[in-house]
Amino acid sequence: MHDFEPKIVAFVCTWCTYAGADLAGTSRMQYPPNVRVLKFPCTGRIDPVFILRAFQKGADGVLVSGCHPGDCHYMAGNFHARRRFAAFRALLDFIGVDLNRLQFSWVSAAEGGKWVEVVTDLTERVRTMGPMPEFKELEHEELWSTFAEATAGKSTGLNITGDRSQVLNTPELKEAYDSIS
Amino acid sequence: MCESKNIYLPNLATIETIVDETPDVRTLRLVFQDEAVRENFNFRAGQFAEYSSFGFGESTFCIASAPTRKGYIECCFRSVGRVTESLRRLEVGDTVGVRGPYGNSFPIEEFYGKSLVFIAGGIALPPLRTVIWNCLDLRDKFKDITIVYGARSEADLVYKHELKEWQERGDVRLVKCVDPGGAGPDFDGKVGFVPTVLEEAAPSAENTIALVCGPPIMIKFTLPVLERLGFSDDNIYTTLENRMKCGVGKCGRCNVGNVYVCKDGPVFTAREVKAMSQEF
Amino acid sequence: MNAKANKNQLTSIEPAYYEAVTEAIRKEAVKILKEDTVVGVVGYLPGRRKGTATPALVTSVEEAEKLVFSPACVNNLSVYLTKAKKGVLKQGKVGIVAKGCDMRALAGLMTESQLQREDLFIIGVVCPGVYGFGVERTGTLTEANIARKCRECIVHMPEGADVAAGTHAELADLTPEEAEEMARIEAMPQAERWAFWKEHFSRCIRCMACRQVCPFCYCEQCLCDKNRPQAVESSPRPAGNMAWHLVRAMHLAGRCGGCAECERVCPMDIPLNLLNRRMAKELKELYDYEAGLAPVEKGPLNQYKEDDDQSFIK
Amino acid sequence: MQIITEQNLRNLIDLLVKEAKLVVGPKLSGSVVLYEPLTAGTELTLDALPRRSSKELFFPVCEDILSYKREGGAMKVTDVDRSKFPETVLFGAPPCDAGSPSILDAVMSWDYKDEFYLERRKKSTIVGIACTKGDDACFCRAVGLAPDTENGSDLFLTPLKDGSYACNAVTEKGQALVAAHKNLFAEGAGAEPVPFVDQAVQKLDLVKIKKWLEEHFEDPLWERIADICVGCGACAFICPACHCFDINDEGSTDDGVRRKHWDACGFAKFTNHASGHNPRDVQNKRYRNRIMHKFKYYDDKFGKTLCTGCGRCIRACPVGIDIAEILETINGKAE
Repeated sequence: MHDFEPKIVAFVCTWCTYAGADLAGTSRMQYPPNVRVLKFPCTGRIDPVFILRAFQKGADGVLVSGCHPGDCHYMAGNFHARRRFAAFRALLDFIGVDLNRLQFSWVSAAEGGKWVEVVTDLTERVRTMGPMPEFKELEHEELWSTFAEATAGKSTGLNITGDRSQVLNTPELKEAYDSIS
Repeated sequence: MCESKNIYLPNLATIETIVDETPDVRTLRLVFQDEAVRENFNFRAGQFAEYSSFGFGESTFCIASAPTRKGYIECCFRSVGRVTESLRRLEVGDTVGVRGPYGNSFPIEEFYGKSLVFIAGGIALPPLRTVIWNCLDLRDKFKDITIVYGARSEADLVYKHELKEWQERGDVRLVKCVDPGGAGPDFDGKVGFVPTVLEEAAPSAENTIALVCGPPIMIKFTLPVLERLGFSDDNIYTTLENRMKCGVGKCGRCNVGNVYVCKDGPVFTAREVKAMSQEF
Repeated sequence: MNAKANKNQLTSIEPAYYEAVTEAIRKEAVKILKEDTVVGVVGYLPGRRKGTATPALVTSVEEAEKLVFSPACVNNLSVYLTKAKKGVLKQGKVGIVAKGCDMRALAGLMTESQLQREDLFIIGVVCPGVYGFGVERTGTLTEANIARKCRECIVHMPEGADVAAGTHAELADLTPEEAEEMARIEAMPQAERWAFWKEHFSRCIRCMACRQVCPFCYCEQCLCDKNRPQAVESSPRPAGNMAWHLVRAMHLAGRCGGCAECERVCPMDIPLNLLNRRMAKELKELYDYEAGLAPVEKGPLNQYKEDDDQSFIK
Repeated sequence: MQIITEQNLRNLIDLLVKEAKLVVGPKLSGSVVLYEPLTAGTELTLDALPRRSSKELFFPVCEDILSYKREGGAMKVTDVDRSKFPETVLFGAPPCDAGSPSILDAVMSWDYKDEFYLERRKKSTIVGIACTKGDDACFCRAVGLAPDTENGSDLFLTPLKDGSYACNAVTEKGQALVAAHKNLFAEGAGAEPVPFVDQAVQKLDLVKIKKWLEEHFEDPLWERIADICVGCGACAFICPACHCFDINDEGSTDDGVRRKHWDACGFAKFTNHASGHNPRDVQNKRYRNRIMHKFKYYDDKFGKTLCTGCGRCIRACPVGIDIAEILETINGKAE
């Protein structure tokens, strides 16, 4: 597990969290370099499909962060986002995704320290959880359809050269097989 | 490896030059990477190809260069969709895929000894430009050549440098025009819509073939004008553009009635077009 | 529960009930067409095959006299008001035959300003339930052939209709199969839940029937058809399938009225309504909101309270 | 007459699996029966028509047609190794499924050859079976097939009342299959065949229908029947004869695959041009194209009707559009 460096994607709002992360940087605070920050005008613009996409394309953890309630540059963007992500979490949970890989936070422009803390926590948590295989497997799924893969001549996991004693389980079959082999 | 030929496999080509025709129309000159393909790639004016931008998909355009100019092909496209936008992001030296040539072509040999009138609107000049250069390269085989070309505005005229060349050649009559309101102060062409300008230019229909390409609305108003000028439906050629994916008559997208544009077309005479189910 | 059971101890709904409803629908449809109250009525006509019905827009009294209602009338007709028959509303007021679950879709569409109440004449049907998929279509509705969604129906009475056809009738003691199935999935370990859905979604062929029959999927440009940038792969493979179904569930959260049309039309039998129900349940718990019970100003994800739960946010 | 017992039929499947052939047949998958690879004869399920047609054996729902990778500065495109496509035996296809490849061969080998389809076709043997089930959506008789049509099958089985099957090796491939496993087949008179079910739809005059279609490109019928169509692709995707597809790149600009996957003419964006112009801009035009393609265009081009009457689209249509009813209507109008 030592070799595993988790990939964390952070979707942040430009007004608070991005400024907070910037403050952490200019204050020379140290935090894990695993995080890739994507800047949005507001958490209200962050569509759940972005999170799906991040997981699909290889993220092991996703962070969504914006202004504290009441501080939104657009008045209510983060209030809407709060409801949307509450619902989205429920959906991911129902589908079978580990919610520990998804973190939401409010980090203001003044909270460089909190940014460091949130990122460090998530990175370390995901590091102990290991890589996230589920969505990546979907992308490269070879066995998604035994039919399509089998007709393409790819390995299917079908036991087509199975144990002879198991296949030849009836006397007629044994006889038939012996006659042709 | 299998011996059977994969009809969906493109040849690779390198972008040799890029020319911006208008703010959103671009010409790519492509040179095949494989020497054998480069030497053996032959096509006829009017045929099209499937150009791919890897990671984005394929798009269908005509081959806009003339078959008489060997060693390269050119495509010209307006950036409107996923593939064209990605093609636009490519730079000189980048690789694109080219499948083709597909479809039928203009029967140029049948035009020998006749006069030609080319009528094009906007981005529809490239499919005729291949024929124009083909004919200009064989200039002595044809009588009069007239080109009527119009676009929404001066900026939207494609192949500006070639228009100039045609204008300056003594053996071609170029009538260029822009829609009302589209002309700049120095514009030296006519102002008006293509059908109107065509009627004014009034090329003789005597022993003449008309080749028309443009948006459906232009075609709709141009055909009656040609009729008035005395062109018969058999002497009017056009090229249809439908959405295509495979280009080889399989995917079921481009059909107009029972006509597969990709196989039976894209070049049709006006008579053939009129006989089709009106669904394009 | 007890009070309900006492009131109605029916074990089957006989054809006579549906005939009575049919009569009432025809009478009303003929009346509003004759009086020119509406330009047409969206209802059901019998299909060629026994025990089937197809949606239809009838514009003449003659046709209106052929309208039917039976357990085969499974479609949620409100889809036609936003999509295929969109033009109809421009010509004037339209009559529509609506079951309780269809009423929820209509209310939702009114909430979203896709429809105006005054443009509609709603012939509500007091619906005891409709057929499930692949069942005996005998004309009589019983526990054996009722659709899964109807087992837990809370909207037998079409609230807010202009007229209601039928009198209260519902089957007694139906087991809530869908709720049980949902509880079973929720109780699974996380990895099993993932495997369950992965298996189901891997069968998806992306025919988009779930989207096309959904009254709420009325977007002119679906996110899933967009390719600049592409959010959901268009090929029917696991990655795109999973993304599509999650996007669909998310876009319907707080809007879906539970007509379960998506699940009914799925040619691959993917239990799509479970996703919708799970989202509905969450929004009920979090924000005490149930979609489509009445037209409201805003759905739960279009509004907020300052003190909404944020225990999951750091 | 060659007879094979039910047990020996299943044994034959076991043997073929053992021979490392890909054996495909109707199999219960979750709650639906689909054509899937069989690992044992016991998995063969013959009491229901599979939800999806067997066309996907030759024309999979989604397949890679090439892969590309940037190596150094150069783009490298790699073809799919079609020699790896396995030898395949399809079991339990009723005439409406077994008949579809012989229809599709025409378009797939017309001028340009789609080797993905043809290679699979070359390597497969179809064991068809006479249909004794059927329901009120079936209309194979209407389009010129019948529950006992052997055309399209390499080996054709007819269920007999004692549970065994009468076999007829229709083609050389079928004969080879029997010859290689002759111990499983017995010579004999056989019991009486299981009777076929009657169909609600009677034989239609396809020539007359085609003629009507030719003359009625514009007709109120299209609006009347097709306006309730909601524009999904269910009918096309489960159809044994529909073969429209889309081609898309998936992956990054440096590394990815190009895939061909099913598409449907009912989708609004199917023919949409990049310019926004759409030749089939409303649903009834798209539905008209579906009917025209099946009963006119395909016949014009290839001399065949693009429909086997399996009835899947009738069963699956979300809004109950009944193609058999439409054909009967046209048949009636075309007097």
